[in-house]
Amino acid sequence: MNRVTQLFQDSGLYQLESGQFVMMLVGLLLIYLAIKKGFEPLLLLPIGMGAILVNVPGAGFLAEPVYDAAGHLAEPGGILYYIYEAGIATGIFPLVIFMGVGAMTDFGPLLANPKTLFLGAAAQFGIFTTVLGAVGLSYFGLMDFSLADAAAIGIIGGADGPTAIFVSSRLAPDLLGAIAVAAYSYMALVPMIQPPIMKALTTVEERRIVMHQLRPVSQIEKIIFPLSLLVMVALFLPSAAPLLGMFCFGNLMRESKVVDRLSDTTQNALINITTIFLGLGVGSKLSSDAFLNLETLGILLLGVVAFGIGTASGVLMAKLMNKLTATPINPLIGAAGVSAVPMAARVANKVGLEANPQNFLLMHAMGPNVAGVIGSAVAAGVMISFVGG
Amino acid sequence: MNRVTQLFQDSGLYQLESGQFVMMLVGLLLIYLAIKKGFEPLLLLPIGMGAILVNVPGAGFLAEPVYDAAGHLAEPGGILYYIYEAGIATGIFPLVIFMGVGAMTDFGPLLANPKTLFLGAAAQFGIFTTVLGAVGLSYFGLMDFSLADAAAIGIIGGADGPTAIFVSSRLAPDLLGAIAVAAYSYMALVPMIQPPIMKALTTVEERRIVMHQLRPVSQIEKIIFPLSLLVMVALFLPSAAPLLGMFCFGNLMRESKVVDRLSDTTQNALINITTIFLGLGVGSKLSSDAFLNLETLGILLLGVVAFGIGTASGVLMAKLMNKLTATPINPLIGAAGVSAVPMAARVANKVGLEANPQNFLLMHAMGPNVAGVIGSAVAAGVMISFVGG
Amino acid sequence: MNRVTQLFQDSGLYQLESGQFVMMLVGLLLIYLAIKKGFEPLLLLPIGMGAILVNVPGAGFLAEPVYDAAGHLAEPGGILYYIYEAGIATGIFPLVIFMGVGAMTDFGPLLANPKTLFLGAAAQFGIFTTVLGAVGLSYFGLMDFSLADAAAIGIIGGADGPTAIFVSSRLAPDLLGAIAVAAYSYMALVPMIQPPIMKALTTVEERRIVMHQLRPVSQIEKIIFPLSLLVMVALFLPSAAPLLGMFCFGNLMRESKVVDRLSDTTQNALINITTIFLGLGVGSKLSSDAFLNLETLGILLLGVVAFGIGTASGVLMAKLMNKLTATPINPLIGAAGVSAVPMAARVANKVGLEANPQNFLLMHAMGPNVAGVIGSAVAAGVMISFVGG
Amino acid sequence: MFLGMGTVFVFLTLLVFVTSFMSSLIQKYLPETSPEVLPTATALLSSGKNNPALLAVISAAIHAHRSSNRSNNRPSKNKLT
Amino acid sequence: MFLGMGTVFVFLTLLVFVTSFMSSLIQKYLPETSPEVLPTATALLSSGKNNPALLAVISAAIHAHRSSNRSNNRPSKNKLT
Amino acid sequence: MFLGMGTVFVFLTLLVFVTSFMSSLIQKYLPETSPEVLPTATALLSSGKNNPALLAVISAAIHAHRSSNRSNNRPSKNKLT
Ligand code: NA
Ligand code: NA
Ligand code: NA
Repeated sequence: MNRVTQLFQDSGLYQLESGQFVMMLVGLLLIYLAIKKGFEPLLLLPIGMGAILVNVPGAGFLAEPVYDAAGHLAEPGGILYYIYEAGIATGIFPLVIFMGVGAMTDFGPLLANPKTLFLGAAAQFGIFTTVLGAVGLSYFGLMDFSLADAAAIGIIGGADGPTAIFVSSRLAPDLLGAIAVAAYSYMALVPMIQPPIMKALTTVEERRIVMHQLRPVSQIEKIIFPLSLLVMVALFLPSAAPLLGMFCFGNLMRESKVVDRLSDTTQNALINITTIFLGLGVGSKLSSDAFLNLETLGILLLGVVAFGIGTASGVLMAKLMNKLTATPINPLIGAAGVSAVPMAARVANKVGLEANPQNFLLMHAMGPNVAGVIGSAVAAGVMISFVGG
Repeated sequence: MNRVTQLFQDSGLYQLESGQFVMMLVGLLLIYLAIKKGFEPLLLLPIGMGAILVNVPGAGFLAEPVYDAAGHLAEPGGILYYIYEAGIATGIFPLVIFMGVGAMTDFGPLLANPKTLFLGAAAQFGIFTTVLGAVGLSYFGLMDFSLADAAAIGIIGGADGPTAIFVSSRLAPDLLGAIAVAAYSYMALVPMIQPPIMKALTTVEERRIVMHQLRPVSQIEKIIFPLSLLVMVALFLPSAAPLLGMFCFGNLMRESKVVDRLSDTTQNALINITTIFLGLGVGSKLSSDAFLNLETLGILLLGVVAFGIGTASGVLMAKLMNKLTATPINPLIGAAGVSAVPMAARVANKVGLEANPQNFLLMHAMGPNVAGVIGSAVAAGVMISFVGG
Repeated sequence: MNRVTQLFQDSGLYQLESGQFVMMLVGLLLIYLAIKKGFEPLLLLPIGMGAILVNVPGAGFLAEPVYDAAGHLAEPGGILYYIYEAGIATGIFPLVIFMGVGAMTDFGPLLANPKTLFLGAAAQFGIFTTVLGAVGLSYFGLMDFSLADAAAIGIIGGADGPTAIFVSSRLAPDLLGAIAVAAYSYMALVPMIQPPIMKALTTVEERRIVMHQLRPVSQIEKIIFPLSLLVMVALFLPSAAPLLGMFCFGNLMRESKVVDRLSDTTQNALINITTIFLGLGVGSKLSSDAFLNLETLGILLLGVVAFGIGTASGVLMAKLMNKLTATPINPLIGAAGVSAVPMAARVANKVGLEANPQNFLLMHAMGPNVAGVIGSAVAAGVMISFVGG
Repeated sequence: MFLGMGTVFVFLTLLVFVTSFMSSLIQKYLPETSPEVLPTATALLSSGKNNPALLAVISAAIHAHRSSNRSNNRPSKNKLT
Repeated sequence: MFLGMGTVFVFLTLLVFVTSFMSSLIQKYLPETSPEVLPTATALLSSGKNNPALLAVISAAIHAHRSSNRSNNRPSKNKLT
Repeated sequence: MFLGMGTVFVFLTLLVFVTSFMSSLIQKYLPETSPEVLPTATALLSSGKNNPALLAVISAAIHAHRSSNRSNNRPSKNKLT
């Protein structure tokens, strides 16, 4: 009869704690949002699945391997343990994803109008305000975030998943799950968060501004650009070199046209495989102790504030540039500076079309959009240099 | 002159032991069966090659790496050592394959006729009988299998390669090579092993039974099914969660339709890469001491018995269900419950066509066929919970 | 204000040493050669990028991970550290590439004319002369190469990248960067290095020799060949078994036609992913201390000598065979014996067409070309057996 | 052994009930407007050549290619709007 | 925080200057004979089906396939000469 | 060094004999009914665009696709029977 007892004691029902049950519901919610609402499904579906698996009581998905005295494996670890330790704790997965994103990025619109880099810079204002906010919440005793935690939380405002995961894995591994979920959720919510802010800060005339057609950009420029960026990072901001170095490498593979087979694999098999395991690994940080607490609410709150401020800063910077220079800039494209590629650019295009159905802003918005990726990677480097150094 | 001596002493001829020579012949035999007879070539070709390589005397394919006092690599290990330790000892490769199989599985036929799950359950009877058989052989002193060994051997009857490898890696790593070879060989022999048993247990009238057309299954059902299965596993059988969790994840990627690029990579590049290394790693366990002994004969014998009993149980269960319910069930599809997807379903279809050339059973047999995959993963969880816990 | 100081002290400009600056220029030069001159871009572009990244001061691409007393990760390592240690120090990446090259190789032309294996053997003469040369330079105090260094340098003459990297990783890890750069650079320079030597050693009549059409080769021969080669390696030269074993495995996957999905993945996603990381890892060895010294000049010098001697030996062996046997052999195809597949075969074809515009030597040159791959892997095995054993 | 087999049966029996219940709920409350005509068997573990996934990708790609000839072989504009 | 934001601005401002300078140099000294008509946006992180990279590969492959029908489905001869 | 070069030569000479012997055995006892017309060179390590393997996969896929239009873009039924 004790076998039956053992089976029952091994069963999930017996071991399940309420926290685990709630986290499995959170996992199911993420999967629901991914499938039904189309919220960043490439990431939220694997993250949700990882959250469910890691909370199955007694399944040992995060079990550490046990070695005997001679150093041989006595008991293997759980698969999520291996995925997290090999790919996320080391920073390898976000860097490989960033290489893939580089191979998918066309800097043409940015090169045709390099001033849009200012918009990508302005939108990072949300990051730094959020850091202040997180520090402030702790100062007033409402939350308990260290400076490193605050820096990692701020990066949510960068609207760039791999950057947020990379920074969290270095500065605040315990918050990684919540930060990643917040980052991807808000990126999915860009079409809801941004338009009210964009409309509140612009007049309908401003939203109707037609921009000059972009000049053609040659292949040589597209090849020299990632190399220039890389050299500048090397000289002035080495702490951003891991992220931007891999990004420039991916982009150079793409634009050089001489390694198409490598570029194709980077954009397909490699980034897909890495995304699956990155998602599972991030989900494995969604344990009840790490997620079901006040700090997570704080992170979610600060995250949406960061998005809002980033959007506003981008729009306001575009309005300022419009005042200072002769070339007309539609301030809506400033909102695309938060990155969230290409969603934010599409949103700028859509809001622009509402004001002027003949005015396609998509290409113009791609400039600040990819500039925002560079901007948040630079901000990430600054954070790591200040806080982690 | 001592250089020539050294070269000769380094040469395989000088070092070759008869056991290694025999194992290289075993490797060549597996390759022959894979290429010429079409026996599960995706696995048996890499396994055969691994068997040859690991038995090259002095080549060091399984050499452990040597580290100096400071922990730096002094001498690298052999490639098969790294493959086995990283992918098989940890359980990662079979779990990734299972994710890929999940992404390739269509549960439509099962959902259209969920009662076929009983057939998938019945066919696991072979697994447990074989465990008893292995324990019995040891009890009578004919072989020397521990309870863990017996459990791992029984899983051969599950007709599912990754499950057998996963269980062996946890319960009986020394027998892994023989168990994997037996499992894949018998899966390849399904068209020879099953038909006589199926015909012996059924009348020609039973084999002619025409089944009702399957109802259409909606996408929502296909999405909810892996999630339901996952929740049930989490609640009732966490020890099956690694296998079935990865399987459900793969299937959810497939059916959700929102992450097609991940699903495609899982079904192609990722499962192919993993299969190559899984096969090599399994082959690396085919050393002469581990394979050339009486136990291997016992494993091969028990394996075919397991297949036979599983087939018979499936057919008999289908006959029983035919008695108890009004909906007609052709008992041939019960044989497909052993899994060996999709081979066993094709066999059921073929034997059915011999009795009635208008009666296509393929779709009906796919239900028990995929149910058999779930059934053996559940049985594997039970084994690990009882023996390994 | 000390924050600004810290940012400046963290910046590359402050930390940059002249050696790092020069190495970044070397990286840019490799990238230039890859993109603009088409020098083996699949390897030289990632190698160049790796060289730039590893020389970014303070970016920590090669940082070793730090573990706390309990064995948990306290500070993650750099991505190039992980790539190098996991893939190159272990020998895994070059072996996987070799498997991929095997899956891309058609031995048809070699099987139709097996005597071309002699040409592939003769061309390895460059390897061994170079070893002597390197030993000689050290003997006369001009350089400081150990015997192991000399052996690794010699392999440059094999004109085969993965072989050179594999041997270097075992025998002379410190020289790996310079050796790999030399090997790929000279492979790219084959169309410049070989023709003058080929013309100097042959008369125009010899270059006009028309060869007999190659006989058809059956699939069975193509399947048996890699297995025969493998058995011979196992019996006579186990130290060549890692390289040639993986090569034969890849070729068997290709020719068996029963595992096309594995063969396709090996030739595409798997070899591409491995190439990207192999290149980055090789580039990570291009630090200024390892590269900016006299030894590198010696390696570059010895490398070109090795190529020249290999080319000459191949041509002279072909002339000798022409004297000894009745079947006509165009001596130009002997130059293809250095390997550098398929570049050297194309060069033989091109030089042949200059002498006789109707004489297509390409297929005939593919025989010695792939024989050269086997030849240098055999030579690599000999080196490892003598020097490393 | 009987316990093991029993567990398998109990678990799969539960799964039968849960699945049937789930399906009946969905058919009742979330009927699909255009369901698939027939559940189709999938080519499990089949070799690559006529793999349905690959096929689907390729046919979609070819379709996209044909419908975007004027945009310089890149359907990106269509995609983003 | 101001320092952080300042660094981002200074760095991206520098990048604006470097990029503009680089572009003007290239447009002056290395003009392309046939530049692209318009910079096209890329479908970043889009799902696979009508991915431009895949499309490019496939259309190239189809093209190669059509132009090499006589060579037994293998364009290798063309390639190597 | 002579020993090293000697080993290479001896090994490859042995391989010549083994290969020739193997080929003659096969041509005598296992003649193929329809051998390939000519051994074709493979595009070793060539860049992806017109890679023969990719091409083969794609042309097979396209072929399969065309011959299975009626089965809802999925050739699975053909496959399994
Ligand atoms: Na951003
Ligand atoms: Na089964
Ligand atoms: Na060679």
